Amino acid sequence: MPEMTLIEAVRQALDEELARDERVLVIGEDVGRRGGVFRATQGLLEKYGEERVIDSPLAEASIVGVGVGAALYGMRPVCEIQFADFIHMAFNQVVNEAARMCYRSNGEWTLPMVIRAPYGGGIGGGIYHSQSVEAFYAHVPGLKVVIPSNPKDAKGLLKAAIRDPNPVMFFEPKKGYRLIRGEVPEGDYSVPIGPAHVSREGTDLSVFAYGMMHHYALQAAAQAGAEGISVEVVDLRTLLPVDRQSILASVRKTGKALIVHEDNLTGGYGAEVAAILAEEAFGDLDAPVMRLCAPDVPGIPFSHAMQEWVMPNPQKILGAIRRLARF
Amino acid sequence: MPEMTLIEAVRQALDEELARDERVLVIGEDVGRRGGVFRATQGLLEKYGEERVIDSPLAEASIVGVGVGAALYGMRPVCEIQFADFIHMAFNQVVNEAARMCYRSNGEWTLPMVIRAPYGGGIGGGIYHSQSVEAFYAHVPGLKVVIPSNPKDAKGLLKAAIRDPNPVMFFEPKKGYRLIRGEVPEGDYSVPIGPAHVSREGTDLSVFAYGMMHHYALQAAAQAGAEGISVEVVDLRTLLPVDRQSILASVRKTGKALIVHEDNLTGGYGAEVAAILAEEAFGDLDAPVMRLCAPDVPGIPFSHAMQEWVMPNPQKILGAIRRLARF
Amino acid sequence: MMELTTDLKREMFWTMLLARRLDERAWLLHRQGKIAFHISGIGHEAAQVGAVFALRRGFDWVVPYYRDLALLLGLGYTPRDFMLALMGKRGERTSGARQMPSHWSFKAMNVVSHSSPVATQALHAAGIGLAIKRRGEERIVFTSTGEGSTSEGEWYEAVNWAAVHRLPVVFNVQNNQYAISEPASRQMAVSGAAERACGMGLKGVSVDGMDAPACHRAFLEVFDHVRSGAGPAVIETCVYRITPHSSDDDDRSYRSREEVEHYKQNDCLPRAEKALGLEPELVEELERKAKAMVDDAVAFALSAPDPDGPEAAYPVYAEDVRDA
Amino acid sequence: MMELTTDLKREMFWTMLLARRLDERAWLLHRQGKIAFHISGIGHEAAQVGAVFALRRGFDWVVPYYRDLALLLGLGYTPRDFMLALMGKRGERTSGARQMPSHWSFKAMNVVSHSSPVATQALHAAGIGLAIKRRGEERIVFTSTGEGSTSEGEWYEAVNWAAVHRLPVVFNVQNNQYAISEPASRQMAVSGAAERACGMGLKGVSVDGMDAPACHRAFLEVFDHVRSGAGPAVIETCVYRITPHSSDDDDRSYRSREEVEHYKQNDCLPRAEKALGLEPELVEELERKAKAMVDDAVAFALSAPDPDGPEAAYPVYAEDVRDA
Ligand SMILES: Cc1ncc(C[n+]2csc(CCOP(=O)(O)OP(=O)(O)O)c2C)c(N)n1
Ligand SMILES: Cc1ncc(C[n+]2csc(CCOP(=O)(O)OP(=O)(O)O)c2C)c(N)n1
Ligand SMILES: [Mg+2]
Ligand SMILES: [Mg+2]
Repeated sequence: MPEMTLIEAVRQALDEELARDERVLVIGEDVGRRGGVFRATQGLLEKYGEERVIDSPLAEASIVGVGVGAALYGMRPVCEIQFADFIHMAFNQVVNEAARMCYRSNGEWTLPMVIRAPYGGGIGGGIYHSQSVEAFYAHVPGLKVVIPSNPKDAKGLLKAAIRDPNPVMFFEPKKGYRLIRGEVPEGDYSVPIGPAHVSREGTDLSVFAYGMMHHYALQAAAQAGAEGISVEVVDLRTLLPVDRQSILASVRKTGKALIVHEDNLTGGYGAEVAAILAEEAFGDLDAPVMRLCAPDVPGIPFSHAMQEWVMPNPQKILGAIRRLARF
Repeated sequence: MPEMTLIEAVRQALDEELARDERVLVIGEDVGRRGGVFRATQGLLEKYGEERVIDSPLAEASIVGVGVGAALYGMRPVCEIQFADFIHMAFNQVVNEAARMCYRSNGEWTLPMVIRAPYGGGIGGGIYHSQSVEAFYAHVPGLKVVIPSNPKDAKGLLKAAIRDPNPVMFFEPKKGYRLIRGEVPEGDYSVPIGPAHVSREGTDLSVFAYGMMHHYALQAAAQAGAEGISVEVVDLRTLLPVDRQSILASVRKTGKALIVHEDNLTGGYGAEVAAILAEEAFGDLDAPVMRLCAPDVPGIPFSHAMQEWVMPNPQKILGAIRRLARF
Repeated sequence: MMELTTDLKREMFWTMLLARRLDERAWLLHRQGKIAFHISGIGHEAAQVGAVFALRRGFDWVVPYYRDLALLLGLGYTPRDFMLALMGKRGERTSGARQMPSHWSFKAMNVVSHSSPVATQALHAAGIGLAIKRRGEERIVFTSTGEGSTSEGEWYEAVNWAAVHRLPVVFNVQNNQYAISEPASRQMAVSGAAERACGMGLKGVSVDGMDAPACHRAFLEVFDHVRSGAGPAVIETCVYRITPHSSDDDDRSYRSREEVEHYKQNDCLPRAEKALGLEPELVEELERKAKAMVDDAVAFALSAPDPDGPEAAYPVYAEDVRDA
Repeated sequence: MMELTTDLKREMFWTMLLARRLDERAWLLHRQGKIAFHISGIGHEAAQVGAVFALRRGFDWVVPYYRDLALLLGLGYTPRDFMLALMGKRGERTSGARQMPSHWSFKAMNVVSHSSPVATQALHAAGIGLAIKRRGEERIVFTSTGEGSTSEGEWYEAVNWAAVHRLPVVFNVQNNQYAISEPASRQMAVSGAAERACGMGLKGVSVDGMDAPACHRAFLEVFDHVRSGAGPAVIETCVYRITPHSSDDDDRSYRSREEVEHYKQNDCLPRAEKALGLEPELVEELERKAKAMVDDAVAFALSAPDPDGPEAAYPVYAEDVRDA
């Protein structure tokens, strides 16, 4: 199997889906000649032309809203928001329009579309190029929310998202774009939207994570293993719909849960995971459900030292694992 | 003490604050001559003039964004969004701008402003006039989020919000506007932002609720009391910052928790309350943490029968209380 | 300029008349406590029939707004459909009674579902236009809003997209002078919505929306322009909202009775009767027919069952879609 | 038209020069790996000094954007301030190193903090204008963005508000022909951002942004108009972004070297030297002074400490504000 980076896997998925299905369009700022500011769409304009790889005006609501319209007509748009921090301008189109179209029309209209955005911190982007936004969307029925943590999943899940008949929010951990490498199967495949993935088996406690934090969680788990703590790591991958079964199954086995995300704590996605455990794993829990998240501050600062203070990392995760294991 | 409705209490608070502080402005659609579509601002234009009670163009982002600007200049704007369902268009201004201004300028600029919106279902408003939106904002550090459940709190909390040096999201349960009546102290007073309120003491289990659902929870608790179940009801009132102490104190006493909101379950505010309990009340809990919320559907239908099926109500709350009490 | 055929004149008038009588009945039902909500198109009918009968119906796409009853009737939406929607009954065709009345959707006629937040649908129209252009088809997209809604950033973004990408979209602004209580002067510092167009580089047209044949001519011309690939257009139809904003509104606080009376004198329905040259006997016959259809629709909808509560559980995702 | 005094000519040129040398040094520091990010104002300096020296500095309000280095220097922002920001060091004055460089804030001079999402600050300018008008003061608000940002709905909503409420706001569009890689033709179907104004009913002006005295004249005129209560204005300064979008960008994929060279021939800095009649000896002296100040600022910032990590904990709310 060829090895590649996460961003290469994203690009391959787009390329192959554009080739496979002429209804697929790419819409976004600088996605054409520039090939995207992270190069996710590099080369696609040359291959598929201006009518399928579309440089949009600088207006996020329009990127999503025009995507909605194109999907109504039978296209399969993949809308790119340049940074997740700017998706807030499209919030109405995502939440009021895309998410509610199927329900409000009693199924007369459905929206096969994907909204991609790089998210997350650790790249010196400061308050407005580092945000995590998944919690806002994982609260909205009608959307699916997907976050890959490795190249294989990135490619397979993005293909599944493009083929899905519903609006799918696809958030890519930008710090991992070039940092995370991995093997990617040859040929066409997809990774189903829905199931979480146990990426490391263990018996003492379960760590639930996604995106870059999943990458870190595996590192922390390996180190904990060396210290004699057997950590199970679950890559949530699909945040909505929630894979309750996988979450519960893991805690049934280990009795302890640590949830990690780089989004701030209060009202973050981890709250839902913890709430599910508090309701449905009451008898299985041997310890409090722990969350390790960014503190409740309005952003990740530009200063390197302050950025590191805010972001979870393998060391902090290891510390939490040790505390939870001791409980 | 005079008795009045919730909407009258809101209007009184606005009136008195406009009279007290000439920096207070009201900005929104139809807030002037029309006095607001729910009449929250009735009579204010006549009393305070067009320069302080401002009919805005039909553009929600601008209502908040212009409010931000006015607050930067030292005004104390109270922005009205006609229905919470339309605040999504202002999401960027609230989340990227208002919430982050103090932090991003290291305190050089602060924003004393209030964003009011009627929210919630049960009034036949269908998918787009019934939404609950508090979970989106209770996730955003830098904001305060307040939801009153009765006239006294509505007036006192709104006054506190207008005097607060931070952006405060103030969501009003519109179904309760005329339905909920209560005594309101005479003279100037405010109710502090922050503390939850134990509105009924009990020993068997705790119900956490806010807004209209708090009103229903009290009804259900009374009924449960008649059946011999002693229910403590906690009116959360301020959703952000979270009043962890009051939540934990109640559960330390009762050992059981039921969280009720009309917003849909997954990723709703109840998840955060449950997560806090799962982490910090592990030793106190005698039963799973229960959530009674709207199901995960993209809206409350117009059809009365379907609306009732979606909304929690006193009967459904009572059912949940009975189940939890039996655990 | 094409002469209107007698058939077309009759159909245009009939559609206006039917819309008017249905709309009036809705107000009556509301007063009787039989429905909870109505939002009216009275005063907008001439403009709407002008548009709909200039479209290639079932071929072109339509992204409407809540006052478009006459427009929808022109596309085959029926009085029974309307009454089911007003009462939120089972079988309601646009949303299965999930949406409020007058939130249209009619896939067979390429009418797209819209929401309540205003102006959001303008972007969908641009997206449909993009897809049509990509397919190289001859279709156009018609989308409508009120003049107040042109203050929304999303409306601007949509029109700007269409202008930059030369999309086959017609943005109709039904300028009825009010957005709930706010006069148009609170929405724009130009004299009308057509002027908005000049800042975005597309054709802008304004027409007396009380004059059905004039509207029809204007729409034909604009549609031709857009269909020919010459780029999108904004067309403002100057109408007047004769009723309160909706059944929840009371318009006495913000406009005088004299003003309303003044515009009633210019009512588009009698004007159309004259301008289209309808014979009094024919009008009487059509009135009888309209009344019968409205009566039938009301009776039909009153006797229709409510949806079951648990129908509210779906369809959240495309996988859950069932037949209503 | 007012003649420029010798002092003012000198100060305008000095500000341009200092901005240019600081900006060039930032690129050098980036190549040396000493800073992580820079976004450049090279090519925009003439337009910015034209604006800032036409303002009543410290009285009028300023809502800037990230390319406004020369404008900020004209308001008293210092080279040391800039270098601290580039390096994210303790004492960084706009955000305590929380924001990326070139995200200005300078309360003493009425310069408002802005974020990275483009065009959002235009609404704040409208709100400030509203407050000024309510107070009945003579101040005006200056706000700037690029031409790409005029595609955002929020920009439109802001300009529309200002037009409807006749607010004392000047919307400066620094049209440098690109939004990252996208040419202006992908943003608008009109020939320039000043034309946007006509659809919203306010004054629209376009000026050669490479010509410092012309910009100064144009801004004086526009500021007078706005200050007099005649309503807001859009003023487009036609410039060219000589550098890549930012230090993260590579502009070779989307524009030719010839095009860039062509515009370098028209560089506003040598043009200003000539147009403002600066003596060569004076220019040399200013160059020496600029170099010394830039060197000093770099040395100062390099030796400044990083903030402590835990400073990131505050100030989330006004209650948490501490002195930096
Ligand atoms: C985004 C949004 N904000 C506010 C409302 C509430 N509202 C419904 S209709 C309306 C006025 C619309 O005015 P206009 O666009 O002129 O259309 P008209 O109703 O006059 O036909 C308002 C403010 C809404 N539906 N959507
Ligand atoms: C809302 C938003 N979308 C996207 C971006 C990413 N971005 C930063 S600058 C820029 C281009 C801005 O172009 P223009 O307005 O012409 O200003 P210029 O940079 O050319 O001065 C883009 C797309 C952003 N900062 N904010
Ligand atoms: Mg109107
Ligand atoms: Mg530009």
